[in-house]
Amino acid sequence: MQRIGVFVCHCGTNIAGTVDVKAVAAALKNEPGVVFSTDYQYMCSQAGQDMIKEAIAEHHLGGIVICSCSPRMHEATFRKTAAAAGLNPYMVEIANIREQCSWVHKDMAVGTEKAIILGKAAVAKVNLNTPLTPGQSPVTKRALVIGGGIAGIQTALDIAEAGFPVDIVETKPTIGGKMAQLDKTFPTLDCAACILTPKMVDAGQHENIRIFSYSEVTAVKGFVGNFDVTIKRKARYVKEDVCTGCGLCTEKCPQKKVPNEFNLGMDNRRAIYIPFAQAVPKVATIDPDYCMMLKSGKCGVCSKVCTAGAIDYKAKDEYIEEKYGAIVVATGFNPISMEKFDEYAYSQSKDVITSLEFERLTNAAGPTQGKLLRPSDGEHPHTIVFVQCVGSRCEACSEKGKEYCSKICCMYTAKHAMLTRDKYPDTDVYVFYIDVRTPGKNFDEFYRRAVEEYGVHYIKGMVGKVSPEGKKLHVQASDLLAGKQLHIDADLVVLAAAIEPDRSARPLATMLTASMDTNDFFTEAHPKLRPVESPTAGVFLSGACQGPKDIPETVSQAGAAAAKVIGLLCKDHLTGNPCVAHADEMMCNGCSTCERVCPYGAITYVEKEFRMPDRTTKLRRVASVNEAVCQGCGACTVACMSGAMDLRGFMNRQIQAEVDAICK
Amino acid sequence: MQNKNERRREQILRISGVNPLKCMRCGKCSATCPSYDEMEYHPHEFVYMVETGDLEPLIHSASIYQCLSCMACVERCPRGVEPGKLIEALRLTVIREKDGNHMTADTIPAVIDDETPQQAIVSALRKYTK
Amino acid sequence: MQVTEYKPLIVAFCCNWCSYAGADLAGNNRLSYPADVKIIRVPCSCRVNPMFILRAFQRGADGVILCGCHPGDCHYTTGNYYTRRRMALLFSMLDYLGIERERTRVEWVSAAEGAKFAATMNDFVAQVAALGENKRLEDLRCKK
Amino acid sequence: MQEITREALLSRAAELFRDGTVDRALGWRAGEFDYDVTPGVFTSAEELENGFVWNDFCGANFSKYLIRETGLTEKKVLVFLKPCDTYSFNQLLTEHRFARDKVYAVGVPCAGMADVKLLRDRFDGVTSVEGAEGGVLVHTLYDGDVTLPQAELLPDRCRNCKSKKHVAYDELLGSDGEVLDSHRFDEVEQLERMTPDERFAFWQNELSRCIRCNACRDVCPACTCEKCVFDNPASGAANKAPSSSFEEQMFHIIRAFHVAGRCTDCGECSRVCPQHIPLHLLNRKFIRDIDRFYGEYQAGAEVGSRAPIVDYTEGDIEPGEAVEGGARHA
Repeated sequence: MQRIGVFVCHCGTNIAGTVDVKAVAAALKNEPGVVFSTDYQYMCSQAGQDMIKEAIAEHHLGGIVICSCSPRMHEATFRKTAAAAGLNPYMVEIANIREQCSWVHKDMAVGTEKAIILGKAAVAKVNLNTPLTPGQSPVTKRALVIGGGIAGIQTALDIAEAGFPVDIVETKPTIGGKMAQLDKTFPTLDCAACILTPKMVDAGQHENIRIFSYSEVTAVKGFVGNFDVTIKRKARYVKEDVCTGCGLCTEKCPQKKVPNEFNLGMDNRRAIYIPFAQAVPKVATIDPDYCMMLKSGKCGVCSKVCTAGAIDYKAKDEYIEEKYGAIVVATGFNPISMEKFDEYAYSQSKDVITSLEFERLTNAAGPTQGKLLRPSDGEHPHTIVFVQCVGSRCEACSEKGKEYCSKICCMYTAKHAMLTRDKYPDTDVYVFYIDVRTPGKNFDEFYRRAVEEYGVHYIKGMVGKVSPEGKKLHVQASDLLAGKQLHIDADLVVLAAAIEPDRSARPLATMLTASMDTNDFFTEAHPKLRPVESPTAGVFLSGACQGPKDIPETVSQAGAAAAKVIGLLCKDHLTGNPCVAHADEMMCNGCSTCERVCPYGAITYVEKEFRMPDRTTKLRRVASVNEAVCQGCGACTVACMSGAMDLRGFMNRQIQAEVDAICK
Repeated sequence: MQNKNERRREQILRISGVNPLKCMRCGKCSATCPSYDEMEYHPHEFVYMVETGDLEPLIHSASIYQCLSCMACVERCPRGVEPGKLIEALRLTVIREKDGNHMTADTIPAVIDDETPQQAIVSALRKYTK
Repeated sequence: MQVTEYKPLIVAFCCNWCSYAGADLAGNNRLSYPADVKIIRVPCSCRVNPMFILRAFQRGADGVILCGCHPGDCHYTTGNYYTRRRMALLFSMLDYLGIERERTRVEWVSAAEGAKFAATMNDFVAQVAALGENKRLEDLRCKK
Repeated sequence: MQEITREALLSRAAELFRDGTVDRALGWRAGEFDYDVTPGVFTSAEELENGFVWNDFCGANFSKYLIRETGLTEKKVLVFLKPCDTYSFNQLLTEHRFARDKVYAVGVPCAGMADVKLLRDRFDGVTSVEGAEGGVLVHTLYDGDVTLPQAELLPDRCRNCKSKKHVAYDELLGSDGEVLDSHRFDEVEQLERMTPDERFAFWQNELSRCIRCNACRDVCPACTCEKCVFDNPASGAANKAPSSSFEEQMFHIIRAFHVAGRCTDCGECSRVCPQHIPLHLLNRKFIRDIDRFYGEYQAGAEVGSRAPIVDYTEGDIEPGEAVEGGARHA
């Protein structure tokens, strides 16, 4: 039993107007444990707080109950007051007799009676309170950014600029991501490379940034402030610190028939390659699937021509382990496969391409040096049909596509159509749309320009079928506004393929215990108020891994994620919330039920030896809560059958004591 | 009258199992339809008109017989609305109400010529044998 | 014999982040509801153990209502989804045992829904009052 | 009559003891009478030879005993599992209650196990029982010798057997069956169709007989807590003896809730209840609701499955909609 002090606040007339505060103080005086009870005009005032402090000292109080406004108003205030008087701040309970009593009841007798009951419940609870100390954990002042696209680069640069070391892990041989493959960017039409490559160079040269390209994260342990991450550095067979990026090897390599993934397989590269001219790091990589030296031991040309001596055929995958305080996920997106869309003949005709392939076809560094030529015969196309929403906005259970809107297609299609008409006025360009969605600064103006200034034919309707006929592609489509079925003989068909999260996201989410939605997009901690944080503390989200996004939105989210990371890394220690779950090991069955409902992955299991009552020892599997990760929701406490799991500050017995006090 | 129409609409939805509210009005059904030019009302219009309860024009239109029930619209619809099944349900409703079919199985061979697509022959036999 | 108006006893479990704040908002806007409702603050609706609900009935509560964030808006992301399943099953079981299901309710009340909180409480109190005293689950020894 | 003979089980067990795979076996042992067969631990082939029983009264489910026995030996524990026992076996593995590699599980086909209660209700002074062609031969003091078809002695859980298929074993003796379409929810639905007052009266009548002997809890393969909440003073629900009608209800509601999504519907609770309370009807209500609300789920059908009560979807039904036996969602 505690020595409890009760303090009833008048809050001017806010409480005293409908609650007889003196009667409340008098009634609570008789409750078990209460040794002191008083009332005062304004408890939260300096004088009121001083009174509380004096009472704590004078009456050796072990717990206090404040009958006042909502704990959401002043719980923190009174906890500080208690701490100043040497009382553990978690020995304070608030009875809400203002918002939930005096303000909602009119009758003095009724209000007073209810206030007394609420006070009794708080006294009953505080009797079972125990002093709680928040846990402290140190913060490793280094951040990890997973993914080196524009999202990852921007986040890394912002964190590095704030003075914290950052590592970028990128699976490809270079950073740059999808944006490096784009030609122009909407709505301003500046060239993607012109605005991206300076940032890539900045990232490559920044003293606080390390880039692990051609690498992947293979294991993550630990928790916010203290992650232990294993990074696999895939063997690139070229010494990164020796290679000068001169590119001689990539010209001399005799293996010329390797599909060039940077150009989406529309041309070929060598077995030793630098993905594109502005790659960072600008280092060659040997593709082990095609290199004859690695496959059969016969060749070695690159080694002979390399004056720097950077080639190392004996290189092995390396694993490095590093500690991080925060992790930013920026794994990005990919267009979905078009294989299942038979009606668009993507697999049948080379002249049916995706929008990303179209980007490469119009890019000066692309397979056609920027000339728009048909992939099948290299001729100039005169009639081009763009199809929107291919695989986006499909039925939920559809196997072909995705339920969501991919968000970026309307704008890039407008861009493609406009640029085509601008460069090749002799072309007819048709865009088939379901809706044109252009919310964004200068977005709708941009789309209207495509129609009004560039004469792109926007047709409300969908393409039903594309059939290759000779050199042409027969497009059968509907024009819903004209009520006609259209038949167009096109030279080129461009599909605005839906986008989906990168395939690496799902296993990564498992490693991070970060939650995902059914589409494999990472879930944010709160859809409106915490959009760049994962519910898993210390994991942040940047770019399209959280949902479809265009470049401006990605960059702003990247900056926001960086700000959150900086805020975290600025702290030397993290002070936890002491109201966290705790497992009584003697009662835990190790059944893993609590682990399944924990949204934060805070629960793990350990095998422990226990001395049993019969003096034998027994190895048992028991739950262990990571107090730095637990946020204190209590889902586990109800999932636990044996009652081994309890929540500090809201223990089973405390809540039951409140129930009893109210129902008495 | 209102009630009759509403009952009929419910019957059509029940027979077909189609929920027209799933339609996002993309028009891919009509883009796909091989009988588009013959039909007065087109697959997407069927969906919309059943949604709004505008059934009379559909029932009196020859379009319900011109649908080949090739089900290309069902296959291609990104929202799984299945317009073809809706048209079929409309036709069945009409048959039930009028207690008679557009034509009988016996009369089919007479109307077949070299131009008739095979799909139409098969589907006609299937439809008019009921 | 003195006839007093029957006053039901209602225990309301409110999650800290949405419903408790919603109740506070009802107070701020002076939206009244019967004093029969007594609120217990829990961090999340998923903290509410079926045992607490049964305990309340045992001790003579006439109705128990659980309030949490709207599904999808849980402060802890998923807490109320578990609440929803647990309570659907528990209430169905209580119904199966012949306990009036009008005595239990789950309501989603956001921090902005002060009016909904007050209206819900008014409605629930009236509903429970119409049933009369809870006799089926009460433990007579707990009676004063 | 059971498909496999006692001799077949014994000879296999003897082999396993001989080759050192196992050093103990969980098996059925004779009780006072032929029909009160009890679970036993045997530590040698000889012990088995002398004490092991296999007949139509071997209802006991051994899965739960594996938790203790696997901790007592370095070798494996031999266990005989009937099809319905294998579900409990898997459920315990899902909950990491024992190590799979410490068990040698022998699947045994089951033709249904007789209900002692039905036997006792039917005859006075049963002296012995033996398997006979086409059923069971009962010797009694007052009613003479009677041969009964086995079907007449089957308890509800066997009449409504949910599965003859073994979902886990190291070795199967005899043949495996199929998951069955049983009528096990008929009684639940019958109760659901009653008025609340009738249901209350029904359960009041049943549960008021409870003497809190804890037999249901002790036999239940899902009730394996190191310490039960009802025995733990810190839980606030500690309560060892019934002192009011409420506490019986509280105990049974909470027990059913704790095993919800984990109960494999093995029916042991009702088998052992000395007061003949149909406790399986509580568990089946939860199983039925889970199936109706969240899709079919059979606890223990596979190891590692996630029970619906610790899962969710965004579109789950609201507690307020789960009315009248989920009629709106039936």
